[in-house]
Amino acid sequence: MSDSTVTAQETAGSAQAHHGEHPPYQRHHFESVEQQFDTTNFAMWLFLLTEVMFFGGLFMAYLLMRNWYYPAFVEASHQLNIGWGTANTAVLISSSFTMAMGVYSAEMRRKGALVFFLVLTFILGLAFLGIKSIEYSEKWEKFHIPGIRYSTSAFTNPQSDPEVYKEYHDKPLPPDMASKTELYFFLYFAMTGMHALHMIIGIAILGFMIFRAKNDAYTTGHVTFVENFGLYWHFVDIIWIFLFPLLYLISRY
Amino acid sequence: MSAANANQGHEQDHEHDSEHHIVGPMVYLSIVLALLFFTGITVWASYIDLGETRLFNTGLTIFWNPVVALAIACTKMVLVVLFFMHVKYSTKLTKLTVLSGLFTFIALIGMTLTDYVSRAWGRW
Amino acid sequence: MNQISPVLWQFLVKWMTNFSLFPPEASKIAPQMDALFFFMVLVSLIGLTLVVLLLVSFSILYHKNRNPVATQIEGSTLLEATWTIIPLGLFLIMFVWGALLYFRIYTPPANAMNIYVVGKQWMWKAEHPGGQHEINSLHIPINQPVQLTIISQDVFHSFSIPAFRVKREAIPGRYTTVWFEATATGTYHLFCTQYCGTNHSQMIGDVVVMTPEDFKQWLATSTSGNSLAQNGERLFSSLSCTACHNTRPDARGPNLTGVYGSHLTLTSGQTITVDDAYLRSAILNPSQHITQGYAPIMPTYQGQISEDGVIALVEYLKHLNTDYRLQQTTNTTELLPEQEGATTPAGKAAPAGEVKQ
Amino acid sequence: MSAATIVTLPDQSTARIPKMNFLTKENGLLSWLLTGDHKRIATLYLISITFFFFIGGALAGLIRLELLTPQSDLMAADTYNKVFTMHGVIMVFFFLVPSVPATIGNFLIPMMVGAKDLALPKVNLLSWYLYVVAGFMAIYTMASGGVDTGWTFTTPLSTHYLNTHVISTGLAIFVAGFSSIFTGLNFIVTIHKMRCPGMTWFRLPLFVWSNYAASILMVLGTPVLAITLVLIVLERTVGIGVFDPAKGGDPLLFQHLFWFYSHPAVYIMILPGMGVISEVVSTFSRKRVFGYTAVAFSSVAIAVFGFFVWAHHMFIMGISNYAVLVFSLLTMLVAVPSAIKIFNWAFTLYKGSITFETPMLYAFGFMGLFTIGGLTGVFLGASGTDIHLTETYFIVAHFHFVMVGGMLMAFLSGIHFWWPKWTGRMYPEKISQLAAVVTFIGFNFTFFPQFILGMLGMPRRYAAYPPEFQVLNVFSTAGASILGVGYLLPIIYLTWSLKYGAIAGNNPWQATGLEWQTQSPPLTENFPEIPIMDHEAYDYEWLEAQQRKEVASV
Repeated sequence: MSDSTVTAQETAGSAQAHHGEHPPYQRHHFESVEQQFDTTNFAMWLFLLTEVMFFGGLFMAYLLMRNWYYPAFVEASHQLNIGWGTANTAVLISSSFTMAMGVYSAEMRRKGALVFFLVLTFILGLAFLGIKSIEYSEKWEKFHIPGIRYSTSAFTNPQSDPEVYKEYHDKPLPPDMASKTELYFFLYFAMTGMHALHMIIGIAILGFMIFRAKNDAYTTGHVTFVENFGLYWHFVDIIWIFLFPLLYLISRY
Repeated sequence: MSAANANQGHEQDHEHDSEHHIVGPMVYLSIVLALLFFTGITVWASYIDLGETRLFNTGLTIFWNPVVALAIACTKMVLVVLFFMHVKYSTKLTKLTVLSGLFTFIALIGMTLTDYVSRAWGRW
Repeated sequence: MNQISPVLWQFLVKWMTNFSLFPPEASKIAPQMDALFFFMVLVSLIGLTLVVLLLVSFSILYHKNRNPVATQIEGSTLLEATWTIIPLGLFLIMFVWGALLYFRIYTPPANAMNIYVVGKQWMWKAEHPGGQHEINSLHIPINQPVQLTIISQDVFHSFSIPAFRVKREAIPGRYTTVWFEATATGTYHLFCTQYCGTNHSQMIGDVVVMTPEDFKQWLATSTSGNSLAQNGERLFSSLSCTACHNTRPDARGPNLTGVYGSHLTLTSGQTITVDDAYLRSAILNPSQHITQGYAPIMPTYQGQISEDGVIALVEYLKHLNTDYRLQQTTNTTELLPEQEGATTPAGKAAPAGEVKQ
Repeated sequence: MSAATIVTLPDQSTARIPKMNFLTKENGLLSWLLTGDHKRIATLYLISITFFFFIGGALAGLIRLELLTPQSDLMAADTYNKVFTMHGVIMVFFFLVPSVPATIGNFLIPMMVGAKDLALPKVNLLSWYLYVVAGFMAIYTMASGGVDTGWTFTTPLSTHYLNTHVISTGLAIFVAGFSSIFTGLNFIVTIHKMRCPGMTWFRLPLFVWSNYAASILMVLGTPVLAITLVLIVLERTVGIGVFDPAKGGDPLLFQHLFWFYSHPAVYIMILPGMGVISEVVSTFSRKRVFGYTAVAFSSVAIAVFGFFVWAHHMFIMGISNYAVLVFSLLTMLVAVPSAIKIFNWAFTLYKGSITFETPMLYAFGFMGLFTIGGLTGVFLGASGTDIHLTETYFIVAHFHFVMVGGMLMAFLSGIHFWWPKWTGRMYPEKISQLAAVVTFIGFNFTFFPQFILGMLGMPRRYAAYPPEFQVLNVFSTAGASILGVGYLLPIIYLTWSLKYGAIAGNNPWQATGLEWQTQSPPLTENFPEIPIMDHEAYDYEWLEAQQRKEVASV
């Protein structure tokens, strides 16, 4: 696609032109590959807009609850492991990088490189989910699964959780405030869970793409799919870029 | 006549077809390094107490740690959007799309806050 | 006739007897609200007739028979500007007028007598300061501003008196207020207008507007012995609030004498004025309302006191203007000079004297 | 009506429906269920939407019957609650939101912009399947005992105080939401990227403009509803809530998030209807729409302002009074573009050459009723009067004037207008005109008394009401039965016309839109070859020139 240089003139011109030798991947109702690429790309962007608004509601809820029950949210967030969080951020950012490289190699029509980078992205994505599951299981052990397996003891009596306590020296929360920590964890699971869901979907699609990339699906000039999936993947990355500070960092002080 | 119209019909959408810009690996590399760097910064910053500023007679208090953290997050987002997602090299339309997304998001948050923030002002 | 069609029969009878087209105006605000309403009706009618007139006259003038060939017109910026500006102007007038009305309806005067209303599935419970309870009815004196402090015990309800043109949502977990001044004696509808579950349409009652004498009499007859404040007082000691909230120098909680209406500085540093809403949430979520200089040791009473109980406590604290009762309840003999210099503003004391006859 | 008409049909003795068209292209059920053709998908949508419309209508009938008498005697209170809830849910999410866009819009937008198909045919099909799935879930809900939250799902009622099928309903709406997201997305992309050569933005028919505006609302608003419903479901299942005051959540947050979608939703419903009206009024007065740009931009203005007014549904719900001021003001602003449209349509008639075929009658009905609906909206937008009028039958009457009187009139107008293009056959004119008139009369009988009831203070969603409201309710119910007839007639004669209607030919209305310049029913590819737009929209001189040319060439 890189080498093709179709201008407005030709696109318009090709309207009258008979429907001749189209590349196999061009759908019948498009006038040109360019148009098809533009269109699907734009569609992807619009889809990402809906995703933004989808997470928007959650961010709104978090913003509100955090301001109402500040102490609870602070101490609850101390239960998160900044180490894991940072690691995950790094993993996800690098996966974004490998994905971008994947797009590049597709545009360069380098099949080997494409497959390599896709596989790398795939692995990094799995790594992210792995770390996340470690964190989740930690929450399970600590009785921090809202609604299902929850106790506020870690907040009414911080000493009961020594390794967190020696780091933060939290004061015990009065019971009514401690009960609000459940809201924090609800939002934590809602947001990260929703994000993880997007990751899982992404990884599934990645697997499919790797399979197809092996059969030269994307290295014959038709990068649209790779490019658009890239957009999706980067978007998921961006969501995490905000979740990380909001959930892990900002309440350290 | 038709030819002339044909142009004006499509030019606003197809302006960039002529050169579908390809971003090189070096750009990606530098961006990812910048992102990792910023991640480091934001974690580091979170370990420092940046204090807070109280706005008088409203219940509002600005804590600086969140402000800094979010500022960094926004910078990272901008980097990803501009380079990884090629917006820097895309059509006006794409840029507009991104902005409209932000706009609506801000509308949602901002307009909802007009209620919650101002509740503290009156007796209602 | 009756055999032919009961519905039709019923219909005719109703037509003859009670068929209303306009609700009674029984409050001070009602005429004001209706004034705006009729202004809007007028504007709407003018607008509508204008549109219809245009449509009809054009359809006649330029019917195909009369005008076989259309003349193409691009449009007219002038005309379009006109029908942009004029409606905008009218709408803005309505906005300002409406906003003024809104604030009048939701801003009670200082001398309003306060009645608490609790909404629960599916009944309205009114609590008079004198301790009179009533279910699905509300007795009020005429020509006397009445403020309702409304709260819901479960879901959203909405307290609506069409004859007074007032309505306020009863929200779970938060007080809302509305006020009115009845201007005509009689019995009026009381509706719950926010859908609240199965028997939503049964959540109705009567608002009875009485002359001051009748009202006094009604209060006297239907009193339950002791006033709301007294109930609150009993609750206050039975929940052993006095263990901390007393006048001893080593008291672990702030002395609540005359706390209502005073300005407190909280540990969070913000200054607030103590009102019903504050007292309520201070009882149920104490830790968010710790007065400066005190430890956050107060337990929450969330789920332990019914909304009625909270109301009684609030009412009690409202009228706690002297230490006397408090010392009685804490049964300390030695009277200490008052430290916390929280004095009650006169304005707030007024209703107390008024309702406690 | 008078004899004057613009309908010009081919000589019936020789005229034939073109052998090759999108209906005859392929046969067999699969060729429909796996089709990518926007016209076939539109047809599928039309069928399913009509189905749900009649379910919703039947429920409405039950409601009116119940309200015939003051006591709740026809059905128990909880049954009544389920009935009006399902009526609301089905009418809003399964009829009004997809009505014009997914059927008429789906059918026309590609043709109007001169494209072979929507940009993403598969996604288009997907959105229909999502709609069907959601529909089944809704029907399952009804079959298995229904839900009685009211279509607004007010928390904490819907989350903690009801044990009906809230979850399945919520998920149904969630899925339906994505169906409309994909439709909207598809439209936006198509309108941006698939326009034929020469089709500049200001040559687009206004129908496209208004659907474009509605699509923006679909894409940006619906996801917020989606996440809100997810939170509701989580609150019911996992049982902790950001919306539950007992746990420290805020029920008003739900209201904010819900209305952030559901207010723009009413513009999603009405805007495409306005588009239809623009087309119809222009065609039947043989005249370019008065102030094309104004009408076009007013659609976009409505879409943009539409996002900033939602809290006017919460004036008495204890939101901050400063917020009330802001939102009330913005509400007044959003009322203006609608006024602009009405007057522009009225002046489109000026110096026109007007005839009164059925679509035009419906369009007139729309303009009248929508004016009332819009103006009464101002009553509710002004905070002071809102206090008394909200949550009463006044608001019910208001949105039925906009939705039924406005949207449904527009929908029927559009269906009749494009029926010849869709099926290649004309509907029977006289009886359809009768239907239009019956609908109009029945509608006013049904809903006008409800304004008075509202002013009297009769609350909405009441199974039983004080006796003095009965007379007006009887009026309303009587009107509803007339209205029912008005809606049944089209079904009958339109079905009839499928076989016996007169052959329509390409352009029975002498309309200028690109869709009329191709055969009807159109080819699967819409046009034998991609057209080139070389004239303005609604350019009737151009049309006449064309026809003269054809006559000369013959």
